[in-house]
Amino acid sequence: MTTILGLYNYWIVIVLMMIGFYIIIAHGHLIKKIVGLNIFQTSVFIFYISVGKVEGASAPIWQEGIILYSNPLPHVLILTAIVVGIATTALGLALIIRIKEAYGSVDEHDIQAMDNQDMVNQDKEQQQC
Amino acid sequence: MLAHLPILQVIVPLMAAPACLILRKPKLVWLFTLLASSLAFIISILLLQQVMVADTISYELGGWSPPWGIEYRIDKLNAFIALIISGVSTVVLLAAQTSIEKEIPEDKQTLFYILYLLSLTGMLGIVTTGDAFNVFVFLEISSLSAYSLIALGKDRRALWASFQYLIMGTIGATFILIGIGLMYQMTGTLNMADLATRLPEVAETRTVTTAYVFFIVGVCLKLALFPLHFWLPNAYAYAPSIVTAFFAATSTKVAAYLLIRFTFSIFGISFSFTTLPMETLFLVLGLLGIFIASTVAIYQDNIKHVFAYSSVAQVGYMIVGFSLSTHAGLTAMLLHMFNHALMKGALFLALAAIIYRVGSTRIADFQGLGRQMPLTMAAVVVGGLSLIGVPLTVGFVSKWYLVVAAIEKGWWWVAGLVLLGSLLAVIYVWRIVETAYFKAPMAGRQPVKEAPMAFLVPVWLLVSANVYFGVDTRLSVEIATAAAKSLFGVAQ
Amino acid sequence: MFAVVMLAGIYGLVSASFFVAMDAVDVAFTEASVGAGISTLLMLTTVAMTGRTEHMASHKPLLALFVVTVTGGLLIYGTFDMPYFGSADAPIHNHVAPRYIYDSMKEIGVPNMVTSVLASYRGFDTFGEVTVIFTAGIGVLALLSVVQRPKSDAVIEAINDSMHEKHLILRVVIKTMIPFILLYAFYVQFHGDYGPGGGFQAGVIFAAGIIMYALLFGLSAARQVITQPVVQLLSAVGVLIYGSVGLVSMLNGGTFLDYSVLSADPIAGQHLGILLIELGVGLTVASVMIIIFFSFSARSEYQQAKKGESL
Amino acid sequence: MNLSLETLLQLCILLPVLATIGIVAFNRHQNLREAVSIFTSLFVFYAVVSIYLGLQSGEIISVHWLQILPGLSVSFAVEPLGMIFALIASFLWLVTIIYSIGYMRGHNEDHQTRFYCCFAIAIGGVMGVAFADNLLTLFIFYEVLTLSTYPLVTHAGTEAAKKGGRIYLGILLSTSIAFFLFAILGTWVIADTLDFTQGGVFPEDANTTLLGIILVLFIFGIGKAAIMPFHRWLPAAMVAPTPVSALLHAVAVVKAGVFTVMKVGVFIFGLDLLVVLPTTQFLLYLAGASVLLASFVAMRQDNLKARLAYSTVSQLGYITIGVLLATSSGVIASSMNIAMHAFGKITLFFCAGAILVAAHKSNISEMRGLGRQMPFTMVAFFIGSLSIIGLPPTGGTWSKWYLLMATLETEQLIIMAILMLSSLLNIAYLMPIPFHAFFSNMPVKNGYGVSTDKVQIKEAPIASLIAIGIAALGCLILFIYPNPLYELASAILEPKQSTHGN
Repeated sequence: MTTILGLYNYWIVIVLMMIGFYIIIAHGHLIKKIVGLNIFQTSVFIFYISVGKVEGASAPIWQEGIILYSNPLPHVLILTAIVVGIATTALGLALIIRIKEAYGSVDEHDIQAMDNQDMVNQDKEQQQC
Repeated sequence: MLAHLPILQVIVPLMAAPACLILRKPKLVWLFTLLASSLAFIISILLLQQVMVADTISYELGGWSPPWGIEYRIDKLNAFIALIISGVSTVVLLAAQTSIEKEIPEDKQTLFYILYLLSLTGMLGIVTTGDAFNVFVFLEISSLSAYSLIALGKDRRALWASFQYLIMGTIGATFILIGIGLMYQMTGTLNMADLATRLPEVAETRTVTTAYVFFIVGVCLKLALFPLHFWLPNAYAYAPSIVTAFFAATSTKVAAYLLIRFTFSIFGISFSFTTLPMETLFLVLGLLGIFIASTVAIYQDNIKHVFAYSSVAQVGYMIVGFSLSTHAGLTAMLLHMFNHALMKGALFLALAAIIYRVGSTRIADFQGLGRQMPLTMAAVVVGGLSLIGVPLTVGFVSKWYLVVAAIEKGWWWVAGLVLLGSLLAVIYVWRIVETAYFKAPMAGRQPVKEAPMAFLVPVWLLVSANVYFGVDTRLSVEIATAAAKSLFGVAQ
Repeated sequence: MFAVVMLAGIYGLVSASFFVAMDAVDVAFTEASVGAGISTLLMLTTVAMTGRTEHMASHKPLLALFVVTVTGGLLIYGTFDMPYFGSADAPIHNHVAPRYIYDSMKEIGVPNMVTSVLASYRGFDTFGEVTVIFTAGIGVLALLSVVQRPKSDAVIEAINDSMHEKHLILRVVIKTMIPFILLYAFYVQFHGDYGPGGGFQAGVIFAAGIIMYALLFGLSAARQVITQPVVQLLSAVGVLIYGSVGLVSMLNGGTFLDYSVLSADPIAGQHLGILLIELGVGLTVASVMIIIFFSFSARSEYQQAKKGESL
Repeated sequence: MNLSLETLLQLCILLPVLATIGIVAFNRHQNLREAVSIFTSLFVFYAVVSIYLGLQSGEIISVHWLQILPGLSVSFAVEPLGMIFALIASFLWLVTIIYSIGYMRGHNEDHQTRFYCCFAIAIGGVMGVAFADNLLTLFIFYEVLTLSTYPLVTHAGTEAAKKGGRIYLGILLSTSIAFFLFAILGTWVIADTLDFTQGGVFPEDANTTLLGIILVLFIFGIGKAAIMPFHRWLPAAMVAPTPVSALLHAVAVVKAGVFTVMKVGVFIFGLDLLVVLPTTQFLLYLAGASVLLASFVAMRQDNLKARLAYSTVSQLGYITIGVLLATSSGVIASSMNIAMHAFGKITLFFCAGAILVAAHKSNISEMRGLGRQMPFTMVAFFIGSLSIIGLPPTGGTWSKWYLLMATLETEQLIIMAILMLSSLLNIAYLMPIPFHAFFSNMPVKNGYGVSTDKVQIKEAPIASLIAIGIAALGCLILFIYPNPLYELASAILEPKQSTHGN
């Protein structure tokens, strides 16, 4: 029982993570992949933060009379991590836009198919010359 | 200033990157980039000299003593890797301008050099830092720039390759992040040295095991260890040829470095190899990688694919050396990291030259190049021989050490398999040689000239390095042995 | 597709509140502005440019499910030896953190511990973070930058106008709001030492202001306010400021990013240093955000223009 | 000139390689280019001879180059066995050069410059192998030889040549990396030295089964020794121009192979150890089988060069057997056979080439009555055959004789029977050729018969003829005056002849 009380929070986070992870792998739509990536990362952030939480403590901003603060370090790390996350997202989306322009689709399978087509075409050219 | 070398190693390219944006003119930017990279190279040489006498250098960033502040910690191992990275990057850059002019539109060349510098920064940062979370940050710098660099390739498939890499890379990074988080949770520190001292106390806990597994899986994604390699071939094949040359020689090394660092000096060999079945796991994966990847390489039409798959195979060799978990094995692995950088650098740079002239990467288009681009093809041949592991090339040296290490451990069959694996290399290398030398150029193609000096100089620099370090192995072997020794010093 | 993105945005908001509940005000602030704000905006733009439809065929759940369960299982397994949630005697609260909590006040003199850790103790991470953002900006530029925008394209004008006529009221409201937004941004920027906030959040908010403007008055109008080259330059300058603070402290005989040597009195030095680097962060973040948004919408205009030509 | 023997030793290896520069430089002017080749070969021969004299006067010559791996360096030393090989190689190279000048011009092949370059490098490799003082050095030059002869094999550049080259390189490189290198590494780990030492390097307590396996790896790994089933490269290499075939089959490659086998047998394992190893017997039979089978195959070849190739395979079998018998007379026999077979076979190949150039014939069935047209060549061919078969008055007699003695000593009666039988087979597949050439009529060509009485003499170019003459003469001389060779051969096992300079 205590275990459950002690760890339920982590378990929730893990479930969230896995949802994100699942979306990344399972979905063919590129934007959805990025969304999944976001969820995945955000849940990791939550995990970090919850690690830093101290029962009954207050936000790590110094004030007279408060002695118990939550651990500021995870917050710092996650600030950095969030930035990294948005950076990745932006880049990913930019790529998606270009892919759409180049392939006319944003679906994994279509694109894969077209790639293989490209291969075939190349061989054709080769035979021609 | 000598005291600040560790940080300068990273800061020089980092600061150079935004400066490029101010310079604007591509040609100028190129010179500037070259300057920065060669500076980094010189610094890494100096650092290596320092650590060969003094064991480790520690540099406290912001004047905060570790574990509170971030520490830069240079020992023989990462000085060695940093040397490889900055060295290759500098040599590759020599050819960059010529090749980029042709492959990337005018308005994006400046951006290209900035990204190049940033990825260099990232790699150097990963290697030199002594702080676990800092690794993650710089990992992201290098990866983000890598994705963009790859996406700059001409072929539209570059975009798709880059996206796949982005997904895989980010998953890997997040896994690493989870791993670090768990470590941090159990020890309350992020400083590597501190982790190394505090982890053993909690080594039995399931959490630490999980942490290790996640971290390693993440790293292996970056390392493109079979079977997590499938993002690599396309990424290499469709990136601008300069980028391919740079990454093929360096990026896997960085991941390999992380693997070594965390396994040997942080978790400690006893934990990694006795508590967990890493030995067998890595051995099997490594061998599978060697054979499957090499076999696939034989059937590729795109020569960049051929060498990309061979890179995956070469990672296999490194991992086999790693899995031996002996001093000899580690030495072999480090040596091979160095040597492989030389081989692949030379090969891909030569390819870049050929692409510059012929504009194609299909083996079929290599017909008759033996006569039309003698020097370049000669370079390819030497590189290929090195890949096969013919005496008097670096490839031979690393094979020698790897096999001896395996035999010393009593794994005769592994030794045999490793040698057999190198036979596959004979096949895919010779396919190329035959096409280049024994087939008349295709009727369609007008004859091409020998590659310009901008290519020949760096290519032959690397090729001669291949031969030199294959004949006079004192330097490389000494460093590798010392690094391996120091690691085992830490581990025990 | 639209729904998905929206949900993602909401998820961002929820997790932000999560963070507040866990005393991570700064993080919450950031997550709210990024997870809910910027990334949602970007996603919407992308959706708009790539089309909302998707065919459901492309699922391969079984393998995925397997992988996910294995990973999740491993993580769950890992949790069993974890210190319980919120327990004060967990190692992380007792090894490194105490110094941040109890000594930062006299070592750095900044009430907001997050700021002091972020900017000073682990200042180099933040430098890295800025570099990451910068990288992203450059990357997006490299991917999306259009050679030269089709000049005074009737099509684009039409689009813009139509957009403008529609929400006249909105425009007025926003126009009056924007100055305040920018002001608030500055407040956050410099108040970061005391309350939650700092360069990053400020940068985002500032960017948000500009972006709003661009949304309603059309890209070209926004471009007249801040031209592309300037923004790019600023993004670089931000990083350079940060770096040079480090270098200066190096020249003053400290190590890289050791602010205490920046002035005679260490505390003052710390203040100065933090102020400067926060400025750098703010600059880079704001300008990169703007760059990213501009590149995105410029691309979409470019596409529409192409369409217009093809019609 | 008075150069120290050490210098000469190094020159033997370096000069041919350096000569390539000259050869390339004179790309345009044929005569100068050939002059370079000839001069080099002359000098190398001179050097080898003076080293030989030095050795006779009991001097110990050894050179130590750079250290490649800790405890392992590229170094050279002179010992009798290597001496024999070096003498033959350098002498026959000279002859081959002379011959090939005639041949290449008479056949006006293209890329002659490349041809002579690779030729020179190959000889450099051979010298390196001959004087190598440890297995690593030997291995390195072994590979140099492989790679430098590859362009020679594929010289024609045709599809067939490419295919031949593929097999050639494929087998030689694969076996050498997969087995030979593996065996070397095994030796290194067990004995932790690779220096050639009189009486072997392995410690007493070494596990014999393991060593047995290593021996097998060595024998298979040294693909150049063409023990079945790794002999296919040899016939495949027949696509090469005849001088190359001569070089490959008489002088450079195959001899390097058997030479390596001998070195390994005598100086790595040591005869005493060889006897006790479990796998030796098996290998003996394998070699025997290879002798017989190759002979049988040879009989069925109509293409002259192919037939000679298979005969070589069987002859190499003899040499391997000689080592594996692990008696002094066995070793003597092998080392002498290296020389004898070299002269015999090179004569035959020269003849084959001459026939090709002069009469444009490569199939035996077409050579009936050719003796009238090319009497000189055919006589030489006859002598060569005798030497291969091992009949007086040719050198081949001696080696065969000692080999049989060895089989008797060790009571390897089966092997002995095999040797007898194969000698008969040799007669069966070699003798008919000169016989038909002299005693039967020209084949009837398209309708009308060619009058057999007055066929005008039409021999190969003079340069080639000289070469043929020298080679054939060699066979005879070695019969009358084999002592120096014999002394060297018997010196191999004398312990006082340390193979180490230090």
